[in-house]
Amino acid sequence: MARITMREAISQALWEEMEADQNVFILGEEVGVWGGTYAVTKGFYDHFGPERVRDTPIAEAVIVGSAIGAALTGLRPVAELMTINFAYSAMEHIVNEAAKLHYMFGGQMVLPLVIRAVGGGGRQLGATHSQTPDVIFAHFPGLKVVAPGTPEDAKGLLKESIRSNDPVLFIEHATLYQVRDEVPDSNYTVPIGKSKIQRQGQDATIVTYSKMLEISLKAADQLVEEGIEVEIVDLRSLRPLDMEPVLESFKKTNRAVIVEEGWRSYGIGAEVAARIYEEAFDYVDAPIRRVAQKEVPLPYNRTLEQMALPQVEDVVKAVKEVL
Amino acid sequence: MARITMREAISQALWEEMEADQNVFILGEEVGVWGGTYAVTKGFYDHFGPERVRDTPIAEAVIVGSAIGAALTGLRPVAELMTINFAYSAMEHIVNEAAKLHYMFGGQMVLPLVIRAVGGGGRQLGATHSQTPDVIFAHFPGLKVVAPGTPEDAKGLLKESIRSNDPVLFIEHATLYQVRDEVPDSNYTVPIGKSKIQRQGQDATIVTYSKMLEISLKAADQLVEEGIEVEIVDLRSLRPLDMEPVLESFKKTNRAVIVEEGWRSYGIGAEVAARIYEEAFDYVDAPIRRVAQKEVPLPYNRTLEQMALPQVEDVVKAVKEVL
Amino acid sequence: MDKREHFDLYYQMVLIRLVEEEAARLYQQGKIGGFLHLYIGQEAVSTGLISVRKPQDRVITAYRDHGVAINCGISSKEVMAELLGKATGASRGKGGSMHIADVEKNFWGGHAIVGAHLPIAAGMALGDQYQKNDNVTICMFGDGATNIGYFHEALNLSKVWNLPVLWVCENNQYGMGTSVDRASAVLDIHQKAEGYQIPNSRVDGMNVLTVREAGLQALEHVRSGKGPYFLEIVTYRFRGHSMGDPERYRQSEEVKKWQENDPIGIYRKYLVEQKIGTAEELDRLEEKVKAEVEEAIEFAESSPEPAPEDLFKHVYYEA
Amino acid sequence: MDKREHFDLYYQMVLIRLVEEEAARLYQQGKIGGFLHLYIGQEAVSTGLISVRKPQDRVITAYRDHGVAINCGISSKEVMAELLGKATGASRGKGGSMHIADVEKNFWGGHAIVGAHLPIAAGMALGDQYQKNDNVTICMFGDGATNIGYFHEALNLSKVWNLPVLWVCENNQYGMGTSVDRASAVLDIHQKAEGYQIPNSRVDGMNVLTVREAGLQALEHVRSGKGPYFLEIVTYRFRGHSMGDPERYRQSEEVKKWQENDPIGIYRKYLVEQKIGTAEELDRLEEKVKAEVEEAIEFAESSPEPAPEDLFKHVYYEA
Ligand SMILES: Cc1ncc(C[n+]2csc(CCOP(=O)(O)OP(=O)(O)O)c2C)c(N)n1
Ligand SMILES: Cc1ncc(C[n+]2csc(CCOP(=O)(O)OP(=O)(O)O)c2C)c(N)n1
Ligand SMILES: [Mg+2]
Ligand SMILES: [Mg+2]
Repeated sequence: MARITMREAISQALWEEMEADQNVFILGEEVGVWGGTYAVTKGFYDHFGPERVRDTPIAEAVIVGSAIGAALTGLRPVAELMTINFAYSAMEHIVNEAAKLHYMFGGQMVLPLVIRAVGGGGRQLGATHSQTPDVIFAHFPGLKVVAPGTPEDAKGLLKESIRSNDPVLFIEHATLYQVRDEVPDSNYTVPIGKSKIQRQGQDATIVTYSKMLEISLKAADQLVEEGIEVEIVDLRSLRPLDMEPVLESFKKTNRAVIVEEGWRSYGIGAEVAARIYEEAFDYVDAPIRRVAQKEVPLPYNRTLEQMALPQVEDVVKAVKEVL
Repeated sequence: MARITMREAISQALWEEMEADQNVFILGEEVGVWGGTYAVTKGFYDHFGPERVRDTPIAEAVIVGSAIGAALTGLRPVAELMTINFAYSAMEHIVNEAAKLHYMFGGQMVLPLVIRAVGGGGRQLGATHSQTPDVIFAHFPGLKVVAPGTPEDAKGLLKESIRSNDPVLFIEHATLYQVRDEVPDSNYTVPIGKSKIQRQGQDATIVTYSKMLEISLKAADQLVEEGIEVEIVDLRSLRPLDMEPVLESFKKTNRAVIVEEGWRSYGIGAEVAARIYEEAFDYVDAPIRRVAQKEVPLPYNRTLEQMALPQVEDVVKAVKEVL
Repeated sequence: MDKREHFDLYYQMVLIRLVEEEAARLYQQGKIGGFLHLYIGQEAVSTGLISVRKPQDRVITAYRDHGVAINCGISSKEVMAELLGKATGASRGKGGSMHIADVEKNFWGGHAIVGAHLPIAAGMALGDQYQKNDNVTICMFGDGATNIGYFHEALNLSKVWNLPVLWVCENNQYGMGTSVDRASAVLDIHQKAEGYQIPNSRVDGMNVLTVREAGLQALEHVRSGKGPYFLEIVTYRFRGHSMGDPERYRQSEEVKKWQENDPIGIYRKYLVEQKIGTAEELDRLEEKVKAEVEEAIEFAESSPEPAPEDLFKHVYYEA
Repeated sequence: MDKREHFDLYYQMVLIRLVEEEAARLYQQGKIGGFLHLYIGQEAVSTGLISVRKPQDRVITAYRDHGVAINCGISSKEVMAELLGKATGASRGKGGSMHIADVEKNFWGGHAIVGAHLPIAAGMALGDQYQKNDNVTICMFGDGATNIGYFHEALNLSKVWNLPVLWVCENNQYGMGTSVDRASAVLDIHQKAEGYQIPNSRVDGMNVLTVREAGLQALEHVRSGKGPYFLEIVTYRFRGHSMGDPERYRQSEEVKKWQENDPIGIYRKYLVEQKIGTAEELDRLEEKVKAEVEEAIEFAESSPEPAPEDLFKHVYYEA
């Protein structure tokens, strides 16, 4: 077990898969000479060379589109979108091409493709650069959407994504890159579409993922001081969505709070809540609560931005409301 | 009261607003010489001329982007996207520009803008051309999303949308254009963000909108024969979402089925269900059911396509399940 | 070119024509659903072009794909069956007219979003370049597709990375009802390639041999490692954009004028005049094609529908 | 140009320089958050260009917008206050460095998505054309922005509709760490305009008077109804792309070489040599600017934060 950062974990996953498989290559803005704007691919250009670490023009549609084409020829491209906010500029190719080609042509076309994109707010980047629109991508069948919250999951899930024969949108969070935690030394992978209990408890269930896992764990620590033990389920994948661990936990606690960073309306929490009610109706002891972003474009001003984002206190408060 | 089709209702709304306000103009693919691929703007080009009925190149980003720019100069553009499937090609300008400019610049920029887009499946157009992705647009604060299900609402809501000073995504349904119904003769409008009871009943509440209103009304007629009277609430607007009539009806029936055409996961029904549980928890007598599209890209084959789309029988079955 | 080759080209053009005339009929009968975009009038373009591609060269086009599919070697049976949405169709009945493909034949579809397949084509060319073979990707698209952003991003990248891709614009002079001059800043579409310093040329698309010759040279250029090439092929769509097009945007005189330039007629005249074949031989060939098309319809109509469980197949990859 | 005008240009360039040097300092102190893209080295571009626009001409640019904002007449106070996220900022503290605007001054921002503001600029030009006035929309963007689809769609439409828009590419030779030759099919960016048959030219962006002259002619062309014009202005960014740029992609020699070409230094030399002003006068001017910038910081720091309830204001229009 080594203690490494999320950034190192993702970097290692890419490095190891590129070492293991010549067909794996990276393309995106500033992934090469610059070393990745978040330094995730630092050193890759010198080691793997310009053929396998490809700096692209600023043209998201052709970054994803050409990755799709390369995947169709049997390669395993990892396309990096500098941030998920720029995924709108590649929307057609993510949700209408990558997500549909395999199905639409009767299974003839296979797309072993990964699209990495970093998202999240909290860095005063303003409305266009601070989004967590994960849910809109998770809405599309044919696409797999993964969003890890720990270094261990990030490394294992990215390796699994690269080896998968389906298009995977791999969502990272800019304020998690520094997070440090233990990661197995073995050449492990983590299956896509499996939620995970990240903390044991019996009083209430918190369902969350990505950055909000960190917030939820902090909330859990505060709640302990008041004798409240929450169980935390990390979705890790948004599509396929694995409700099993969520339902199991809920049947034990009978209370749930869903914590997501994105906007509340039509968000991740709505689906998870609806599913719990559908599949564990008789176990519901209190209305399920959702903690999410206020419904405004994120402002630049730090105080306002923090007001809009879910805080530890919001989670603590919501948990107490369901008890 | 005249009986007109949905197509005529939308066409009349555009015509009347263009007659009333010189600043209103239309731009889009084939809106002019062709008369609109769904014949909605037939006759407009000859009457209003090429300045106000503008055929554009096939370039969705600049169709919406230039509409935004024109709106900033004080005009009231109505941009037509030939179908909502092409909205992905204008995604950046719809959700990142139109939805955010007013907020991001502190209220300085005003965007009286309407984006018309027709969606829906059921016509064997295949996976890329048959979508109902309404929910992904409704997720964005700053945007208004309207999707009428009757000629009366279509006409009144489109006029309201054109007069509104906010960007409005106005979603039509290709298989509703032929629907004929009564429309007031007066120069009326229908407020955005107000749901409406389209059918009275006391046994269960169906929450739906657009094409699925038609399906739900048919289901209601079948259910009557079994002595079941459902109340049908038509959302009409997805953002802002008006839950009042839904909650009122639900507090009376204590049972609900949500019917939408789009994919089930992370769909409209999830949010509506979550809200009902949050705001009327003590009134819930049975798990709320969702009727939605199977989670597959829509296939071309007619039988398979119909299997994937919500049918009257599915609604009937769901209603019986909640009783 | 020997007689056999000439006859093969003629055969393909006639086959495309008859398959589509029958498809139009079946559409009227409601046996074909969705959108149906006929290639009638443009047969010389893909027939001439595809006739000079090597089997390992990839082909990708837009939704007006029946002709290209047939030229790539997909049988009239599989095309017909796909149009009828049958399990025996090229795309197993899931794609329909706009989404025909057969990757075994190196035909990569059939794409219905205007211009969106150009970035994908650039990526396939990248894949071949990465794998250091000398395959060429042939990407066909319409004049209207040259105004969308995808076109720009794909052409720019192809030049920056020197990708082995042949860009082929089928300029049939309209994007639906919008003539080139009302949608494009330049009338000679190939002028756009100048913005990327991609070598380019413009040829007549009604003469299959002219297209074939141009295709040969263009493919040679790309295969030799010189990077992308842009070919504008001027043609005309005899029928509406798709079924049920009011055609308010053009005069019937204009259509008639072009129909006198029927690519099949031109070629037939040439073959007879050059004594490559007699009228009788060609008539016999046409009879054979008629029979083949009847068989194809027979096959398609008697083929099974996809199984209900197919609805959930192919959403994700299954080993 | 008389002395007053010359001094005004010099004043603006020095003001931009000092405002940004101070901004960099405040960023290091954590008083400015988010991204901060400095214009240092490029001051002559917008100063020369904007100096010849009429008040009714609209200006829109990308996120590297402090200089343009100041040239458009936004006070150093409002710029500083916006950088500090204060309620007195140009965008009320909601936009930050990348989203500064003042529509009263006809400066339409400050846009952070590369290339996305070009279609919006085309639309503003359409609005003016529709309203039959002779306003021009000046749209500025970087070299890197010319590779994205939005650029293509906007330029094409501007030509097809003959829109009164001046396209200005600030070619500072890098898009973040990617040099033009690694991202663009053509090295002379203005060559791209040929793909749309939009008249174009390329000028030196380190000499404010050269830019001013080119801007004058270009604006005249557009205002006279001849349609869009494309101006490539060659310049260089002295600082990193934004704060914290490792700058692995260029040699410090290259940067030094260009810094010897400092647009402010060049202009100062010219003013003195031409005896338009003495070194002492210019020094005094610079002192005045220093004082102004100190005041601006003073103002920004003592300004109030936006009120909590502002969080929910401006999501939708309120009469
Ligand atoms: C992005 C997008 N916008 C609009 C459409 C609707 N549409 C389908 S075909 C077509 C015209 C295309 O014209 P062209 O590229 O010249 O091809 P042609 O039909 O002439 O072969 C349009 C506008 C689409 N399929 N995709
Ligand atoms: C669509 C999009 N992709 C990527 C980015 C990230 N990004 C911000 S600035 C920039 C470089 C732009 O270069 P250029 O257009 O030359 O402008 P410059 O920074 O040189 O002034 C990039 C890639 C973005 N903001 N938008
Ligand atoms: Mg065409
Ligand atoms: Mg640059």
